[in-house]
Amino acid sequence: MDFNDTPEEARFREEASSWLAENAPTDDAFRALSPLEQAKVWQKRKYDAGWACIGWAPDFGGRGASAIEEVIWRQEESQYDLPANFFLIGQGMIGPTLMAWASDEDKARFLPQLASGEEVWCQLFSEPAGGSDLAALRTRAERDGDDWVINGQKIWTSGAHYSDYGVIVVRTDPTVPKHKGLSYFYIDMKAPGVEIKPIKQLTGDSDFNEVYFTDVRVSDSQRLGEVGQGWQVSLTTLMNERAAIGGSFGQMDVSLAMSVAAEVEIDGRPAMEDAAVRARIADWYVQEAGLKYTGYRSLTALSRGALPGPENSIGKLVGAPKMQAMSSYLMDLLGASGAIADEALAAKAGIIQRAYMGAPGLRIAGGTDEIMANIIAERVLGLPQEPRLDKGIPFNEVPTG
Amino acid sequence: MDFNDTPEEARFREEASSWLAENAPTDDAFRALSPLEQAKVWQKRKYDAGWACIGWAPDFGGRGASAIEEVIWRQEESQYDLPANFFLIGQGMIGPTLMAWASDEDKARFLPQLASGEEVWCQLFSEPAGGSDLAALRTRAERDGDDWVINGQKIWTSGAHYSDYGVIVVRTDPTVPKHKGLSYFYIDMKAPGVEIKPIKQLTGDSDFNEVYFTDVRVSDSQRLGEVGQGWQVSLTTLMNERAAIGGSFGQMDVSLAMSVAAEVEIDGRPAMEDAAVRARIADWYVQEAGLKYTGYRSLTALSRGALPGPENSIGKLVGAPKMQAMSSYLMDLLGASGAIADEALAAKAGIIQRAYMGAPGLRIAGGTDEIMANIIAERVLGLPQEPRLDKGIPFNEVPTG
Amino acid sequence: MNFEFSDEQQLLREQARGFLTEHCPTSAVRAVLDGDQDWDAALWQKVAEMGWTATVIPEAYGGLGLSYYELAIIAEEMGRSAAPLPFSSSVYLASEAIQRFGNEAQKSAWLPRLASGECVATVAMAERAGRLALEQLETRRGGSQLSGTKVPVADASVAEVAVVLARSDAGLEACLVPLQQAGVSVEPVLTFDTSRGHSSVTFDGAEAEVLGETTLNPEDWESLLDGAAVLLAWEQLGLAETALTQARDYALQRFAFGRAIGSYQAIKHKLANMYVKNTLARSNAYYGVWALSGGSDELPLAAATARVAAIQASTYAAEENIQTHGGMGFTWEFDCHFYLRRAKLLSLAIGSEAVWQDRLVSALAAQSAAA
Amino acid sequence: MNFEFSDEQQLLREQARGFLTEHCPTSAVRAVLDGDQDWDAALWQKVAEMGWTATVIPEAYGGLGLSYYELAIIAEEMGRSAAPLPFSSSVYLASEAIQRFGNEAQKSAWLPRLASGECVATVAMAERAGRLALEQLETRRGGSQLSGTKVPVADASVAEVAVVLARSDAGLEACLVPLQQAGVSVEPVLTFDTSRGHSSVTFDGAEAEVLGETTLNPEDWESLLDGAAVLLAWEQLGLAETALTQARDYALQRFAFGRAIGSYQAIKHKLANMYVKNTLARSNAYYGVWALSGGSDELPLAAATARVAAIQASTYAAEENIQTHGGMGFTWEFDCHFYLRRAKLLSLAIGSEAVWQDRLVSALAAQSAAA
Repeated sequence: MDFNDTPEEARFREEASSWLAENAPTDDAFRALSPLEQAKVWQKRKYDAGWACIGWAPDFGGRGASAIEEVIWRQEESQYDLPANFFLIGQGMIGPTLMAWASDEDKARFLPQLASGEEVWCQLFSEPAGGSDLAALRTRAERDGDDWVINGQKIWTSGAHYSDYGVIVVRTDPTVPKHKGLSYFYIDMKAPGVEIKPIKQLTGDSDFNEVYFTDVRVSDSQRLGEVGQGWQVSLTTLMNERAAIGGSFGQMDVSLAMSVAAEVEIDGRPAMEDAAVRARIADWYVQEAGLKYTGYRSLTALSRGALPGPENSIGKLVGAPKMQAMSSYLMDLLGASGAIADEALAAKAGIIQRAYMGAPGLRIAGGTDEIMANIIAERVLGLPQEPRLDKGIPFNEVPTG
Repeated sequence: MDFNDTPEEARFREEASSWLAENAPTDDAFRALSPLEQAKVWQKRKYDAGWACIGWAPDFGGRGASAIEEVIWRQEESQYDLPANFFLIGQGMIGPTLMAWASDEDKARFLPQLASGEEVWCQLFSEPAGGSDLAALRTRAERDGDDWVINGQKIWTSGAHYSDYGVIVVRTDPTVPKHKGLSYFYIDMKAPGVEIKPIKQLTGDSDFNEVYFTDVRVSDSQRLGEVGQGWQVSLTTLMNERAAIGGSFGQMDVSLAMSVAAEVEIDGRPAMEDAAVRARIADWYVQEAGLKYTGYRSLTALSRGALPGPENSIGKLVGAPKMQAMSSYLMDLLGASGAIADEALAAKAGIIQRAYMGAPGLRIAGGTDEIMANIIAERVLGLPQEPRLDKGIPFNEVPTG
Repeated sequence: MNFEFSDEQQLLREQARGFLTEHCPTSAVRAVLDGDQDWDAALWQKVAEMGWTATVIPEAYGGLGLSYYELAIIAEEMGRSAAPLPFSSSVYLASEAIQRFGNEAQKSAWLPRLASGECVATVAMAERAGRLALEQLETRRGGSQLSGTKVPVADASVAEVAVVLARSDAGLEACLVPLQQAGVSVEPVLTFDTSRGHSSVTFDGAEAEVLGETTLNPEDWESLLDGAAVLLAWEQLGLAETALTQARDYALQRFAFGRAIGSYQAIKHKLANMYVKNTLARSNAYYGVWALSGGSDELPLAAATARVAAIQASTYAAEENIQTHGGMGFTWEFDCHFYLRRAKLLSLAIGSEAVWQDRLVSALAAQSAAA
Repeated sequence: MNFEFSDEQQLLREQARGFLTEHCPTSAVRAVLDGDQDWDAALWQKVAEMGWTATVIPEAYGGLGLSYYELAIIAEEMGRSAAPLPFSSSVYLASEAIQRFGNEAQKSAWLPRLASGECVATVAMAERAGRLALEQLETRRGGSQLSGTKVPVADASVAEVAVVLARSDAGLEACLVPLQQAGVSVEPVLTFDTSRGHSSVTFDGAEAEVLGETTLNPEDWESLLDGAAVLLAWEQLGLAETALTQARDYALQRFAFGRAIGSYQAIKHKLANMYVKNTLARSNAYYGVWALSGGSDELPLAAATARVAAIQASTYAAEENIQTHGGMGFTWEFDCHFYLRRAKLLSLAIGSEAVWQDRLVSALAAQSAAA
């Protein structure tokens, strides 16, 4: 075992690092742009130099890089304070779907624009009544000549308001079993009848939207896959979700816990010396280090050409509850001050509280804790699925409460 | 709120306590008897004085006492170092079943003998392939004239080897759905073809038996309930299980934890001063006190004439995992010495280790943790059952793996 | 054995629940959480008219002279509705402090107005991050003047007077300080539960009088906190019960894969765990209020046990109620988050879980030693 | 990035697993657990012939001079089969102590015989209940004579020699004490895992020589324990993997209510939790053996992390494997209990969970301070 690059990896890292050193934006004019504009400028700069979507084929704007090269590129990029990435879902999840299912014409039309950041895409799958049961979606599309007419509502759509295009799964036949009556389209987010409303989360932020569809017309030529094949197409998108989302646990790590425990006192001694505090910190570190080294093992596998597997589900399953428990406990250590969200008064409390309020979302988004545990049990350990009461039953006859 | 008896309760307590003071056995001759003999002598003495099965009707040997009087009697009895009770299952579970389902003749024949301890009964329900799915039992009974012929195997039978009679549920029709093909009999445990083998548990003890049936003949007159009604009859027995079994967590309580923590040192200070140890003790105390006061609330309800409900399931669900966690942690506190089971060398370690090895059994016996949680969810909170794949299907067509 | 509330007390519970269902629906909580107000002043007025602020204040001072049993019942219902009121500050803490530590003049001056609800009071303890250390307080009294900063102080923005924990050359003192005076500045402080106001309160030579005109025995202050811990436990239990009810109702009504999510063991067992924790918390709260009512010397142990159990039950129920609701539970629009905020807020007040675990074990050791 | 065993090492794993599957089936464990023997002497002989006892002993002393990676692989397989052998005592602890602290004569005298397996050694540390406190040891050396009692000592009944932690007027020492001599009495001690023998060992003026003929720096002893912690972590991981495999196989094969119990979420999520804990333990064990192999100064942190993760994974897996099996899992006849006994036994050896949590945080603080 060693943590060094192979010679090829080292050469690639050097190339990436040199380019970034020369091209990463730092000037004030750039910083004055809006976050979205900054992201677009930076993405275009990368694209022009061949550093956008590097895993994609050159025809689509990439350079056919390997999985481990993508990791190295991300590692190097993360050394810089770069603009927020508005393209994760489009490039991470929708790009691969277009590659697998779109016509050659559409691929040539859309993929380079997606890679260059000139067009932003969003994903319209979830619905209010769906939740973990994604395929129970009810948004309808009805055929009308060469068009389809869409009515319904989607939810949890990130970036709907600044997206140019979206991919959507809709029900085109409610009389057949759930998974068989779906079709998949790409749509123009500026089309008439598309209405976007931000959702306010319990954190007070609005990272997601509801999107309402009222008689939205979409051409049959914008369909990906056959009519009724929408679920298979969505699986292509969803299989790439892990890569695109990943767990972000912000600054809620053991080093924050250590610094709080060093500053706060218990009975006149630093909390850091308290055995109960130490036991908690140790347990969190075991989880944090365990995830980090699990990542190293995955990278090693990637570097040897393996594909990432469902075992990566443990990152969020461990990390999100840990974030909740840790932020709760650190507030406890702060005592009454732990309630203060005012960063001027209690800088760390602000971070910790955002984490506590955000953690419930992380335990749900992209698959709840319970779904993640199911995935591990079924796909890694090979345990059987639960009996499915909705199997083989026409969608419009499935019990809905 | 007050913890005192009502005047009626106080009178009853006084009566019970006076009788016990005069009659509780203390002499050496008595102590020289075997445990079973001691139990039988004591039970007969109670019976003769009207203190056996006090909740039963006088016709059956009781005195028609109320539920709260039964509790008071148990409280008073527990003040004495009395023989182990070999009659719990017979008197607690089988007596009420006979009352509900047996012929008047059988009631008169068996109940007083059961109350007096002259005859001991055991219960033959569980089977190796059954587990939580009790009704999936496979022991067959086939009609032969006025008799039935039983073949099969039962398991987890307490006291089979010293019992005179047993109650047994068998499958009399495998071609109808699971619950509908069962019948319930009482049998003579000394009958030809009944073979009893003790089961060695992981603790090394043998508290249970396997009982094998080879062509055991039982008269149709020993049937309780109709042919095919065995499940309903068993429910009467099982409904009384909680009362008969109850959680016994031995000496594994917070006071033991306090005494270990007072004796063992961490970094030159008593472990009792260690914050991590204190947090554990506090949590266990919260559970222990919470169960105790939940018991007080149940007693109050009993005292007002209510029946005990499924909410009492929490005793074992909380107590058994606590016993496992506490014994594990106390061994940790003892360090390498925690492995010593030799009581001469480490008196408390012996107790703690028996608890750690016994706890897995408590988490399983009389309903696993998982079944207990189901009971609370379904019967207390009203959540729906899981879909049942075996519902309405002939027993011999239900998948068995 | 009678370990249950009396019929009259049960009637009070029904009445209180009915009243709050009508006058404190979740829309009322939401209005304060979303708005600029630090409380629901109109609701306070109604609550005072019900006599709830007067519950345990002696009749001689204009109160109802009822027992802590009645107050515990009201506390549970306050928690159930997550009422946006300074009830815990004014009733469990400040009124109790004045009643326990005040001299006759102070009690006569303040208790009748606290009983009637026309005056709201609070208690100011915390000065900095970490556990409250009575010997390290930096708020000082000299003569009739008090100086120092207390932060956060719950409900200070709506209170007329505060009981301020301070030190003088003589030792620890509880000072009575009217907040509308030149020497006091009350600045709002943002917390994660804006359905209750919090402030930073700075005293700069503020006029203050010492409760009882004497120093305070730290054990007496701890005993005040024991009482508050029991009442807060009842309030937290109310929150926990609402969270469990919401989760159960949602689990029955929400379907996934053709069946109610409440039929899945992951959800079933989560709700069973909530039920178990709530039951333990309730039974321990019973014992706590019994010990508080009778002035039992078991109060320190009973109070700490009730508080730890209530903290564990309420935070678990609040967190897992959101989890049961999935994405919808994470929206501002659903009410689930009210209970998360309030459960955590109350867990941080008067010392958090570890503080009370520690107190519990000390009380247990003392009780064992005495036995 | 290469955070994986080499192909040769993977081959060794396959070979070790095949060997133990053949020569250490569960019936072999059961034979020792049930019988009068304290080990499987024939298996030890075979293991020694495989060269496993020689793995990391230098070639100069008759060893194979391989790395800790190879030893970690063997350790995991030893755990997987719950082998009834004194491997951890003799290989991870005693051989290591002699190699690290012995002088040339001592190493030449003992290491070749330890490598060949003809000699079994153990380490004697504990004297009384509680954490090992090096400064409070009561076993004393004066001249060449050692006196005191060590209890429990794992594998002393089958060992020829022990490394005994003692004090003299000069300070802490590791003494080499042959056990078959007049001044030593080895009395059996019953533990809950009789598939390994434990003893109380009393030294009454026993002949002893000091390893390295000098006092021992406590940090060096801690470092020895760090190494043992990593290797024990691998062994515990093996136990945890067997427990998970057993539970999974049973959950697939056992039916209740017409379907495999592994289709119920209560069982699914329990097994998923086992998988998660095992995965964290494995990844931390990887880092531990990397740090041990390279002599990294991150070893104290890496070892503590590996140990805590392995304790948590192995006890959870062993406990919940029994729970998954239901009543059958609680019988002596099923093998589930082997892993419960061994997991807890190894968790108590060389300091239990809380000891290593504490060491972890100390190492983390030291590493942060140095960074």
